[in-house]
Amino acid sequence: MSDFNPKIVAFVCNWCTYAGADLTGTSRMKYSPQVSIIRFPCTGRIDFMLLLKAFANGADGIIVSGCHPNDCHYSSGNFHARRRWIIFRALLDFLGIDVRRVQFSWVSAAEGAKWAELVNSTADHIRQLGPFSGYQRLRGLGVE
Amino acid sequence: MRSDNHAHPVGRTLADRVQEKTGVDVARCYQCGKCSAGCPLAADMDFPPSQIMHLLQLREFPEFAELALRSHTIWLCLTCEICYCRCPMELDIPKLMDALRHESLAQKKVNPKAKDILAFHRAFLDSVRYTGRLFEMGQIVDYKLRSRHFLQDLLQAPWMFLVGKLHLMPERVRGRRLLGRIFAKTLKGKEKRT
Amino acid sequence: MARIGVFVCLCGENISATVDVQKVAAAAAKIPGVAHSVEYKYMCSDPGQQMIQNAIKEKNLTGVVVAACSPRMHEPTFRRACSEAGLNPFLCEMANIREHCSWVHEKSDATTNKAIDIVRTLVAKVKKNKALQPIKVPVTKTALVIGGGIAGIQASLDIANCGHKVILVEKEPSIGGHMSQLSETFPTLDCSQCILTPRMVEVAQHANITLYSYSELESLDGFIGNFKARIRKKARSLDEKLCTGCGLCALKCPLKKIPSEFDAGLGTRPAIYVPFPQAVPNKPVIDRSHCTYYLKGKCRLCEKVCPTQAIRFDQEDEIVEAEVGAVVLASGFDIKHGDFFPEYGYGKYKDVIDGLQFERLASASGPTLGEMRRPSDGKVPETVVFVACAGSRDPAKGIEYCSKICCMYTAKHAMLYKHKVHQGKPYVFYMDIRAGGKMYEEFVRRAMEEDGVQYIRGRVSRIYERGGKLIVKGADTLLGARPMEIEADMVVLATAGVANAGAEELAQKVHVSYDSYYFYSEAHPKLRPVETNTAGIFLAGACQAPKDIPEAVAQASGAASKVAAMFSQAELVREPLIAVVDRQAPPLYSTCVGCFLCQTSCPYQAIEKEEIHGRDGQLIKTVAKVNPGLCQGCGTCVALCRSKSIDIQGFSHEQVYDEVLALLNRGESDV
Amino acid sequence: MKTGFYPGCSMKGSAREYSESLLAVARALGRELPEIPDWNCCGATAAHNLDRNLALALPARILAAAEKDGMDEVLVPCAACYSRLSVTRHELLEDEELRQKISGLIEADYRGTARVLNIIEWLAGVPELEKLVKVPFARRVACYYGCLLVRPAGVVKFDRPEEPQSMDLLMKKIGAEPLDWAFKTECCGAGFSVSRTDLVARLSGLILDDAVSRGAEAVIVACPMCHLNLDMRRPNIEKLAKKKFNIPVIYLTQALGLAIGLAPKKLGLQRHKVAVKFPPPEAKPPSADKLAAVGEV
Repeated sequence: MSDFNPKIVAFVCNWCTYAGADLTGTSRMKYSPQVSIIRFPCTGRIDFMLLLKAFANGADGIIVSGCHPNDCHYSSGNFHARRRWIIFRALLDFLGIDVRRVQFSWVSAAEGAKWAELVNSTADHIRQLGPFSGYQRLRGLGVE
Repeated sequence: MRSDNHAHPVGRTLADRVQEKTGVDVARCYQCGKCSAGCPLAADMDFPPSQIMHLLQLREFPEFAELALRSHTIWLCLTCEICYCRCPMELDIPKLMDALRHESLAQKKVNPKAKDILAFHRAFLDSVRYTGRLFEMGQIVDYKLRSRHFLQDLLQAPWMFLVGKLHLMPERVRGRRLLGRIFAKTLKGKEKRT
Repeated sequence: MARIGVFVCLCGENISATVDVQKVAAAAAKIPGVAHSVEYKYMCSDPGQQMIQNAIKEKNLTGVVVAACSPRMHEPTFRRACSEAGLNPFLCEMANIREHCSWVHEKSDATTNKAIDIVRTLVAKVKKNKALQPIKVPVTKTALVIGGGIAGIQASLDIANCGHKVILVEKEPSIGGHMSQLSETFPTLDCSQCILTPRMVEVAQHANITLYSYSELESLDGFIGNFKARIRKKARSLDEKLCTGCGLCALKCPLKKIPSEFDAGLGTRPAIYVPFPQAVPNKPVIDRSHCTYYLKGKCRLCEKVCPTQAIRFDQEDEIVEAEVGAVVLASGFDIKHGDFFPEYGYGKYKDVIDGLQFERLASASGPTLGEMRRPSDGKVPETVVFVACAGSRDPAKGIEYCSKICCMYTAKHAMLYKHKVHQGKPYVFYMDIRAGGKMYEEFVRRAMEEDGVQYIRGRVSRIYERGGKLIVKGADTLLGARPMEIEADMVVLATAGVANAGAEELAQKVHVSYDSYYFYSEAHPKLRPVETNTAGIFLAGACQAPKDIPEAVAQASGAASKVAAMFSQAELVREPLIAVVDRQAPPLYSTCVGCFLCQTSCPYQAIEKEEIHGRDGQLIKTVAKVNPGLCQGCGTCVALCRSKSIDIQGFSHEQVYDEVLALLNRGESDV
Repeated sequence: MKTGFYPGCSMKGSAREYSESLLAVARALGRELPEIPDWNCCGATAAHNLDRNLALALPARILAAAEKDGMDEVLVPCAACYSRLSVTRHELLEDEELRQKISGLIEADYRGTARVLNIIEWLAGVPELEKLVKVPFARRVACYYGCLLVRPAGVVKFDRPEEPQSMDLLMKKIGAEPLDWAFKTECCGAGFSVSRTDLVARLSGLILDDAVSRGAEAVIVACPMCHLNLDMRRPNIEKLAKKKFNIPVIYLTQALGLAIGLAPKKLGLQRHKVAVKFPPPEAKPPSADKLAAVGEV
């Protein structure tokens, strides 16, 4: 395989996945360094246009992760995110972006190992898909 | 390619080799002994299953792994699967035993006490190799030649013949040539006729 | 023009072992807007904080990024330091280069580059941070304690003794929990009831404690200091004020053979019953799933015999509403039941029992009045096998963890048995003996040395019945894993400690996180063991993980002191990370178009309608307005707003957009 | 749905009566059981003891032949063969690389489309079996599953590995009274029948002892290897145990055949080492409530 190092942005909620990723660290589990985290209060806060913004700026893959269904710190934010994601997939598809570049997942504050696994599998996956080359085109569409 | 460069170096110890073949990680065993407690033949083994696991766990001591390869246990294992069924860590010990047998055979370290068991297996496969199916009459004769237990079960054969259970002629499979090729590509080299 | 200070922490070697911190500091210095960039061994130490404070003053910084550990760890520390130096605390951000970088990657350029990326991202964010003022909220100085076992009892008493009101909710008819079922307790062998009952009575009589037994939490809304609880008081079918607890009803109830929950199924009880003689409150309940009247419409015998006419067949569940400032979860644990051990015949053979059943057999108030008699035929068992780790440390049975209490209670069981049946032969199958605790190891030694309990190191493979005996097939792994068989009269399985059946539902009602076994998660495994991640909700006892009594009590007191500390303040300070609706000068007033989609999405009903009137009093437009007291800052409305008129402080559009841009566009600081 | 039949070597020889009784029952039920064309030996214990690829290739060739013949499922009455075929299908479906490798060895593309059925699964698929019963098999029976019908659970995915019930349910349907006994799934010594007869005699003796001591009138088996050990090795067992066990060991297809009124001779009962003799049965049909209870299951 090539030595392509994908750029992956993780949009995570503060209460579950951010804390879960902290636990990965506290447990000293290793994972791929190609992923960087941006913290949100809740996945419900995530404006999915941000994902397009990330793609337009050269992200090769994106992880969106929050609390498991029913475990949202704010009751229902993760359900809003899930609903939004279902609709957003269609838009991605329409824009010609492979939906497999976005990994939507739930990682709880107790699932440090799952976070490492999620990052590694996403990194492997994006490596297989190769670099995302459509971002100039996205910029042409006005996403900046 | 996995993204982490943290994999253990593979292929050094017997435990590593066996894990590669079977996926069984002996480090998971915490020596509870439930396998040995349930094994129907543990009392007859030189190392009950939990001890075989421990011999492999001591990776830095190849002399212990050697004991496992030369053990009577690996040939006594009946593959009854009760250990795997009850293992709290879900370790597939029967599969591991298979891998140890293969390695023991390849390294010519078969325990002398396992002579008869091995002779039976070889006689069995000989029959399958030449006819495609088990020819019980032929196998028994072959086994007696290999094990030199000429008198054993001498009275069973006539009875079996009488009740119609023993055929004097083998059934032969049409695809024998293919079977010959399969045997040639698998057992061949490991199994020269003794 | 922004003047940002970047402070890179080595965290001893925790960060510097895998991240080239000099390089990070140097790269940060090149980021536009960064006026100051240094690295230091321990940023959180006094000199480290001093360093930041000096830089704020000397370099006139407008923002601070501390590249160190997780903000969940030290954000309050550094924000306080900034605040003391005169910088608004919300202009300080943390770049997490430890948990999310140095600890999870190998030493390499890629790791250092990632650390730089993280710093650049947070610098971009902090440039758009605004000075914010904390929100002050009042505190309702009443605590809600859920669960009336020993942990809940202790927490309630401690909080009540500080002078605060407590509402204690217990789902069973009596408080007392599992501890009330125990015969004796390790490592002292004192009688469980004897030490527990006085506490139970104290709860009942305490002026500051309101006890709702046979009740469950229906819902919890609100936030720290200001929760609203709805409690369902299940119908006891009884007027508690009239009932004197004389017990005549239970005596006369024609049904006698219902398995008693309190006796772990070994004893029986009537349909109207008090679970045990020392129950608090000492008032019966009618079990409607068994009562003949509820099933067939006839009987009402209890009603006829009741001297105070207290029976109320038509009573309905009642919902009580309460305002509370803090919640202590003490909902306890259970032991694993059911058909999960077919190889041991658990649930099939009457004489294969679990630990709680053994407690009832050994208890003076139990079904055998403390005489050691086996359930099948009442015979005194002459050989008893105790099996430790029955289901614990057993991923195949779904439980990976050690249940922690079994080693000790198994030793106790074997001793109690030996004390009652002197000629008896107790065997314990164990794998490891985990007796860490004051006088614990000594206790186990006593079982072996003084009471002659035979310890065999190995796990039992199979138990089956033959001719009235239980054949236990084990192996002694210290003797060449030699198989052995014991003909036992009774077997006691130390089945795994598990979360209560309702644990998940309760967690979802109060919004606390839990692990894959439904044990509640503490905010930090070491430093915040009694808090949850939800402010104002605390943990006590075995709902967090299996615990023995001293630990549960200690944690309960810990939780109580957290509550008391909270209640000692007149008002609470909350972070102002809440949503705000955009306001503009006339004639626009606001970009909000008044669609109120936000209102439907808000889980806290925090969004109100505000009418904007002209000078003449004429309605110009109706726009959304966020109630800062109710908003919790989830930001769901922000993502939903079509005109981008709502934004959330601390995670604003500008902030997160700039973060994404900075993360993905390595500038001159790139290495 | 085409169901193929893999007899395996024993059923052509030492376990001939298993085959006879199965085919007689199948005929009576109106079910066709075409043999897999030109089937070979599954390799039994010997192959997996000596070589992994051989142990996978032999069953794979059988299953590939069944697939080629358009069979959707394959009935494998011998529990030992059932295990080998199930393990092979499981491993090759789990591991694509291995599947390709073994396909290369057998010079055919094995896809894994044909499901492997054991005798109990096949019989459980017969609707209203209890209605076909003419002479209820009113005996106290010990259903002996042995090792390989139920283990490893993750591979065979059938019944449960401890205290299985499926054969007991079948026996109830034909009017028998299955006993709760302790040796349902203990090993009989399996393939050591010839090479370590001493061990077989001991292990099989324990099984018979438990069945007899609980008052069983017959041991019901579904595996030629178990039958061989419990029946033909009876002299060795009795010599070691120093006592007589007169209990007959019969295949479940034989019990079923008797219940639906087939002649003992057609079921091969005369071929057993231990005579299949019972005290005269009470000639009454199963009571209505018994049937109702069975119907629920």
